[in-house]
Amino acid sequence: ACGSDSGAGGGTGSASGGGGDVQNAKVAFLMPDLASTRYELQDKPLFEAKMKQLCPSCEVIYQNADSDAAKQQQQANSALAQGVKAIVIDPVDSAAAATIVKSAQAQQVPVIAYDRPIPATPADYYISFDNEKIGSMIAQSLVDHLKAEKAEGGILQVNGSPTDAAAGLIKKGIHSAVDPSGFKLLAEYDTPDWQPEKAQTWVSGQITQFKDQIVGVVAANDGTGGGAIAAFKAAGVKVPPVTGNDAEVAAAQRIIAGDQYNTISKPIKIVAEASANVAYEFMQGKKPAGKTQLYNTPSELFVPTVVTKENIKEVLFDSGIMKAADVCTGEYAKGCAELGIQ
Amino acid sequence: MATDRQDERLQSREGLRGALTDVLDRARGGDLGVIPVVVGLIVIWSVFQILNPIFLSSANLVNLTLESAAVGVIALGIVCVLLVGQIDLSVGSVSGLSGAVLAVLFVGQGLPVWLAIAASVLMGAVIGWIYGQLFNRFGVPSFVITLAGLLAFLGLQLYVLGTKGSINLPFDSGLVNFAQLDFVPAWLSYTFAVIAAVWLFASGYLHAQARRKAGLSARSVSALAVRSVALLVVLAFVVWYLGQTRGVGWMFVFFVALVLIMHYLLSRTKWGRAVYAVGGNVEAARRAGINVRAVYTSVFVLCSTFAAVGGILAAARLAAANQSSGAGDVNLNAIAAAVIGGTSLFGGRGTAFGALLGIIVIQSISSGLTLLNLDSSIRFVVTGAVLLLAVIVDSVSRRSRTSHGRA
Amino acid sequence: MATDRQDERLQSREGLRGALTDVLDRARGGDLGVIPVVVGLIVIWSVFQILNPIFLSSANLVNLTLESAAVGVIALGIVCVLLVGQIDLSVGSVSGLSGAVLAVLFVGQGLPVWLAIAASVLMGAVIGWIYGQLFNRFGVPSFVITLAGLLAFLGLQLYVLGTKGSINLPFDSGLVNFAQLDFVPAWLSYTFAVIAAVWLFASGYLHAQARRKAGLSARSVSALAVRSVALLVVLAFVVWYLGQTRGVGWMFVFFVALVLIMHYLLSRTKWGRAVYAVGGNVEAARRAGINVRAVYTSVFVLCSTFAAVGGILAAARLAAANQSSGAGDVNLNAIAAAVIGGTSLFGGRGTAFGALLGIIVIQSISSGLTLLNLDSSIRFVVTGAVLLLAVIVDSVSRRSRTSHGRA
Amino acid sequence: MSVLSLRGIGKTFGAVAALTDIDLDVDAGQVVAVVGDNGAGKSTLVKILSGVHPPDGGTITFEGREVEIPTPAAAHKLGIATVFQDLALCENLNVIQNLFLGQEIRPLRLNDVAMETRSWELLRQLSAKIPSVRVPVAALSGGQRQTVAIARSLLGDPKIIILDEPTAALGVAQTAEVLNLVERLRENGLGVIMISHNMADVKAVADTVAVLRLGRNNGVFDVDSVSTEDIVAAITGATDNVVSRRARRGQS
Amino acid sequence: MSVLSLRGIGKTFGAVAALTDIDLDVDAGQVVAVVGDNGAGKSTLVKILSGVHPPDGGTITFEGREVEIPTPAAAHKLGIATVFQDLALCENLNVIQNLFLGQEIRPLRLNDVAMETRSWELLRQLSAKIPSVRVPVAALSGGQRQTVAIARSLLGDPKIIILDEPTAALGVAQTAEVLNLVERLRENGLGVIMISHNMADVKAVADTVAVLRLGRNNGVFDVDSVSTEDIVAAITGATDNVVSRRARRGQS
Ligand SMILES: Nc1ncnc2c1ncn2[C@@H]1O[C@H](COP(=O)(O)OP(=O)(O)OP(=O)(O)O)[C@@H](O)[C@H]1O
Ligand SMILES: Nc1ncnc2c1ncn2[C@@H]1O[C@H](COP(=O)(O)OP(=O)(O)OP(=O)(O)O)[C@@H](O)[C@H]1O
Ligand SMILES: [Mg+2]
Ligand SMILES: [Mg+2]
Repeated sequence: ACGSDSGAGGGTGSASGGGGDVQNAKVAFLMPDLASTRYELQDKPLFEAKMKQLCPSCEVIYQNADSDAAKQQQQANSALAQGVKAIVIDPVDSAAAATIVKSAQAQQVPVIAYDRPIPATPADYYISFDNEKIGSMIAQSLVDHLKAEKAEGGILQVNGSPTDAAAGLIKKGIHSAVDPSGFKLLAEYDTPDWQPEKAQTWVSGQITQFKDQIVGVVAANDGTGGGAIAAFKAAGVKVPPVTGNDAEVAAAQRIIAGDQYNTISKPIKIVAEASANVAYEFMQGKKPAGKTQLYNTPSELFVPTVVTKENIKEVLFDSGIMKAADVCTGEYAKGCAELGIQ
Repeated sequence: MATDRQDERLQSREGLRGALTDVLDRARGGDLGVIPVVVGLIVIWSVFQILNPIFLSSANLVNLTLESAAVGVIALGIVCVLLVGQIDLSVGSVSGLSGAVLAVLFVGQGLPVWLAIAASVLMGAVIGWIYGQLFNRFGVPSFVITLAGLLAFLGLQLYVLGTKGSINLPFDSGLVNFAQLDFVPAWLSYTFAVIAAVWLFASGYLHAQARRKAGLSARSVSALAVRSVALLVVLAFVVWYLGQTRGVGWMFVFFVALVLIMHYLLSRTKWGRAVYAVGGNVEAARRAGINVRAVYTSVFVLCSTFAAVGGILAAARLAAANQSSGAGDVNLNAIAAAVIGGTSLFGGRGTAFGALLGIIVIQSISSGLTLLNLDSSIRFVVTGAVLLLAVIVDSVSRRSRTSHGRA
Repeated sequence: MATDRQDERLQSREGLRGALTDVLDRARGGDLGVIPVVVGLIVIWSVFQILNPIFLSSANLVNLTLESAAVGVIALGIVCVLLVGQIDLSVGSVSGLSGAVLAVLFVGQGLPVWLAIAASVLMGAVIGWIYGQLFNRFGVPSFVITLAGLLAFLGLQLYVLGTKGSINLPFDSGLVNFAQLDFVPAWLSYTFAVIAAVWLFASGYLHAQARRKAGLSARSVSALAVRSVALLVVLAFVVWYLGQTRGVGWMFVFFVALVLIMHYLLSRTKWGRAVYAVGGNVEAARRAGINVRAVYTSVFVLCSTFAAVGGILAAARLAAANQSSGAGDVNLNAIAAAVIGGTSLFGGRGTAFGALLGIIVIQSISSGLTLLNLDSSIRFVVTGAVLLLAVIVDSVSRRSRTSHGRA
Repeated sequence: MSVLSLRGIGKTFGAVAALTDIDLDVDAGQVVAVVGDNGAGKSTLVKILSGVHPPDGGTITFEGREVEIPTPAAAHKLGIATVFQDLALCENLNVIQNLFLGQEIRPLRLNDVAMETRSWELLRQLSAKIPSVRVPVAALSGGQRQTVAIARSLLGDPKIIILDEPTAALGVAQTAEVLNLVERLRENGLGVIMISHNMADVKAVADTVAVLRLGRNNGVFDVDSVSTEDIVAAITGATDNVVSRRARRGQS
Repeated sequence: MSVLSLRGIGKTFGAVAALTDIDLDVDAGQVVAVVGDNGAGKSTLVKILSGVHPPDGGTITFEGREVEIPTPAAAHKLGIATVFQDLALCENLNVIQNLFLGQEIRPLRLNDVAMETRSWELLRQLSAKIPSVRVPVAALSGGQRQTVAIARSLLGDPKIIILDEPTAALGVAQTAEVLNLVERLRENGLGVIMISHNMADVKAVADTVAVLRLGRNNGVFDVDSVSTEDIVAAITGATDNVVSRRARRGQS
């Protein structure tokens, strides 16, 4: 374990305390959790790449708060102690992040709210697609599909972690689509820690309870969706349409195999690069104006795309977000071939 | 009179009736073994059945058995470490890591499944061995070692899953089938039940014979027969009832087999004795010439190995390995199962069967609440309350044990 | 010769040199008190400082002190329960609930802040009292009681926060200021340092006088003077260095004050003796006429109360109470801080200062790694490794203690 | 009139009847030796008197009133001080802390100096060979621990002192001191119950000898009018026993 | 030639020098009594011989070879069996499990019947009054436990048996049996080191008496040519001591 120590040190490139000009400036990129893989796998590298391109000598300080608002506060403070010129933050808790904005602004460091807004204390900029919208989009897509199929019965709803603010937003969004849909909401569940195993256990129980009444499952992310699918498989019954969110590779595979109905692909590349641009402008001392105004903050919003079997090829593969080589392995090769994904 | 029955202060206990008095007497003295846990379980089951009649349906109980297996196996390892008075906080991470390694080797690298399993299990064993070395060499409290392990192996799990984050195991692979769809055929289940009962009788009978020959008191044949028939009836009923829907899952059989093996190892081998001795009084064990370090190492190795096996089962059941596998309450559930099953956190007291009973209590609570569709806030509260209730039954008996001088 | 120095097997130890030999001798015997933890801390600090020169900057250390306070207070409570050989797994939930209650009463209901604080703290005390009753009445293991509490109070926290999920505390309230912006003026800090040093000398001197009068051996005046001057220098340096940026936060002073009070209670009162006795041998304590149940209850009450206070501090520092307050690793960090600070999980050994040192170790690791911009996977691994390293230093000394017959 | 008298005390552990129908009387200023074979139930009797175990049946009369002794604290309050066979010391506490456990001087600001002074006094009086009173009891030898336990029972102001094999681990000098101490206690009008396997000690200090055998009373003797052989016979239940055989062999 | 001989053994605990420069010799078929005041270092010596503590200095010669005894397992292997003063039993295990701890019959499928039979044999031989061997040791009386510890040392095939106050908690009959046992062991050619505070027992079975005082050798006596008074004087370091004063008072 000690070996990794030196490797870790190398990554930092221990720069001197406060770089004065934009040349050697630092920028903090603070992400909220590990429950979704996107922050580490997409947002961070994309933001870093764009930043490198804009300002080769600048340093990005990346931190992940692992769903802990207090830890995020600590990370922000430590970034400030390191003399960052701007903070890009995806808050764990939109309300609690107000403190971070306050103390950053008190030290003349601009804060860019990323992905989730900070309503209580206006940040300097807000770039996002919003989670509530995501929830309503995946649910609506499922409902539309069920209506088209003339399905009769009810829907299960698998929410995210009860202690996660983002999950709360998704949940709200899902309700906004499911409640007026005409399909009965059989039961819903807040999955502790977003754990797929928990979702599987719960769905298994509902299968014994409602048997074939279940015509669809709205799951708040791909992991819990996968758990729901495994529950149906394990019960030896037909898998109804199940939603997801995050467009993980595993979810893409399930969609290709026909196990999962949809997921949602967020234009993370666009968002990450946009935020890098904005951050760079702030670091240069400019004050970029937003496309719109939300929560008293200059804002820019982007729209995600729901991915189903119909459009998976163009959304995920033709656009280059995923490579066929990663997804079309083993048993999924056949499905890929059918959809024309190479 | 039998050699061990000569003290005149002993009340005499002969035959079937003697065996019964004995049990009653032990109960009065608070030495009830697993009975209180079973009573607690019955209470929970009745309550949930009243609240939702699906709870005790065959289908739900089949789910219950399958869902118990993974964490149950982990709890079995926890029982071992608790028996020597140590703890392992990292079983969750190790199980998650093991699932991840399995998925990467099997799906990612395309290795044969048995090789991937072997590698995961071996990794678990190596982790345990490292714990043992750190513990023996430096005397770092196992709480801290395994807390460090919890963090380190969680990190490793994320690292191994790498860019994918989540890896599907193919639904048609044998491993996933084993965890999801493979059930023991009815005839074989009944055969198992009969074998178990016959074996219980035969071994009991031979043992009693040997004791009589040596001039010691022994269980009467009738008592033995009653016991075996009771077992047969219970097992046959379970098999029949579960057979109403899908039957007994192989994964559950695997778990029960592990419990039986561990029970044998703990109660019938020199190693098992050493484990209890170290947990009871490590200095006395050392002075008796027991290689205390080897015992600690073996126990840590077992625990991590079981954690790895549990991780494989969990991944197989989910048909996926992902970043949050093994996170959350796997640790607490595994430790709680062991404790509820009567294993002492201070070492020296507990059984392998405790893990089985404990995990069934925990899964019953979780499954019962699943069927009730409560708000998550209420669900947490109720889970806590039910857990407490289940254990109070057990503890009231222990209170009487203390008042009878068996602290 | 002094009454307590007459045995001819004792080497003689007089004056300053005697005190020094004594320390060296205790070190050889493995009885080092907190020294190894301090050494571990120095190692960690040096490494992080080399890796990132900002680590030991005044600004970062100020952050460190403020971030230590909330979990540190919780760890202080944990030390108490560990001392009697029990555990409290629910401190995280209780702290989260307390923060939520505070926020709802203060912001939601508009009560005065002191009333909201009082209500939260009282709620903590009541929770502890309930734990104590359950433990004493039914003898349920505290692990299970507090596991049930963990779940139940997490549920209650979610319930209290209701649909909002997160409540901001106003930034201009005294409470938030106290946690974020209130620093002790420089002159007052120095005054504190001087008072501490003088008090250390005076109390030591009076004690030595009393001992001499009673014919017992006592520390020489020079040894006492050296000790106080050392303390003065250290404190003054700390104050000066932190004063380079924002200074010493009142919240940290509050935490240190609690540590000092607990140290007094544990080491200088009858109640403290009873706590150690119960942890060392509960049956012996009972036979000595100690009201063991009252001790357990008091300790659970203290622990939950401290958890509630810690929750209030955490909410104040974050200026918000939300669903995930107290979740995550608050429990583990608090327990780990106590254990790293030398508190035994088996009871009877540990000090209040251990909580202070332990939490500083943990926060240093966390803060140091925050400065190192690592992938989360690597960060977890490194956290585990550093934690282990820090404790190995301590444990190596304990190993020598065992080999010297003081297990 | 007796300070303490027991009638019909019984105690069962699981299948073992440890005590059946025990009677015993102790007067003020009287030393009662309780003797018996291993496992005869002597310590169980002591534990009942000191509130450690509740009896299954029977009555305890203390100073004329019938009392219950549900907890050790209740026994302390009545004025019954006990030295247990297993000593019941806290190994993690040092000698002073153990001595004053539960009866510290100045509860809210412990008076260490006074306690240390008093500790040395007590230990000196028992000729204890303890190099330092500031070491944890875990670091003491068996005899040193026993001395600590005995010293502890002398603190406070007991009316009855129960000594369960107080000299088992003591050296010759310490044993002699304890016997002296027992005599002093008797002179001060305390009731003493002393359990011992050493007939010489019993004959030296006891006034009456109560014999327990397999959990039952097996006779109460006046010490001056009974020979060691008779006591041994009552203990073992036979006049021809291993002790007498050894004695005969030793003589021949 | 002596089976076991120690030269210059020393051991320090913190500031206390528990043993300084100890010499001791034990022959086959010889019973060496080690006596001394409380805290004289007897048990420390025993622990060094049985591998519990490493000595700080000095040499141990066993059967002519200089040996190190770093662990109790090493002592067992050499053939040194020990009954510790604190007994070192596992309270959670029952009597049989304790007796056979570390030397179980049939390691992979324990032979309970054989072990139970042998346990009853051993206990009977020591006249133990134990109602059942299937109860945890925690439920035994002090003397019953000591009997278990003694019985344990007789398992296996030791060359030297070390008994640290083996009769402290035993009843009169059990004490006599243990003394008989020691004599049988001597006849079988084993070396026996017996620690005791009971001069009568020492005089009865020992061949030589080694006195320790405050951690140092204070004379080795042949048991036939030394009086009890002389031994006591060597132990306490004075001819006029509390023991002799009590004895005089008893006579007068
Ligand atoms: N807590 C207990 N649980 C079960 N049995 C017990 C318990 N305490 C004592 N016994 C049993 O009661 C009987 C009497 O024990 P007790 O300790 O009173 O004997 P004793 O007369 O003090 O013997 P000794 O001389 O060996 O100290 C023994 O057979 C013992 O096994
Ligand atoms: N583990 C230890 N740590 C510190 N000091 C110890 C330790 N063990 C023994 N001592 C000290 O060493 C000295 C000798 O102790 P030891 O147990 O050898 O005495 P002993 O001769 O067996 O006495 P007794 O007759 O009371 O059993 C005592 O003063 C004791 O305090
Ligand atoms: Mg006794
Ligand atoms: Mg000794």
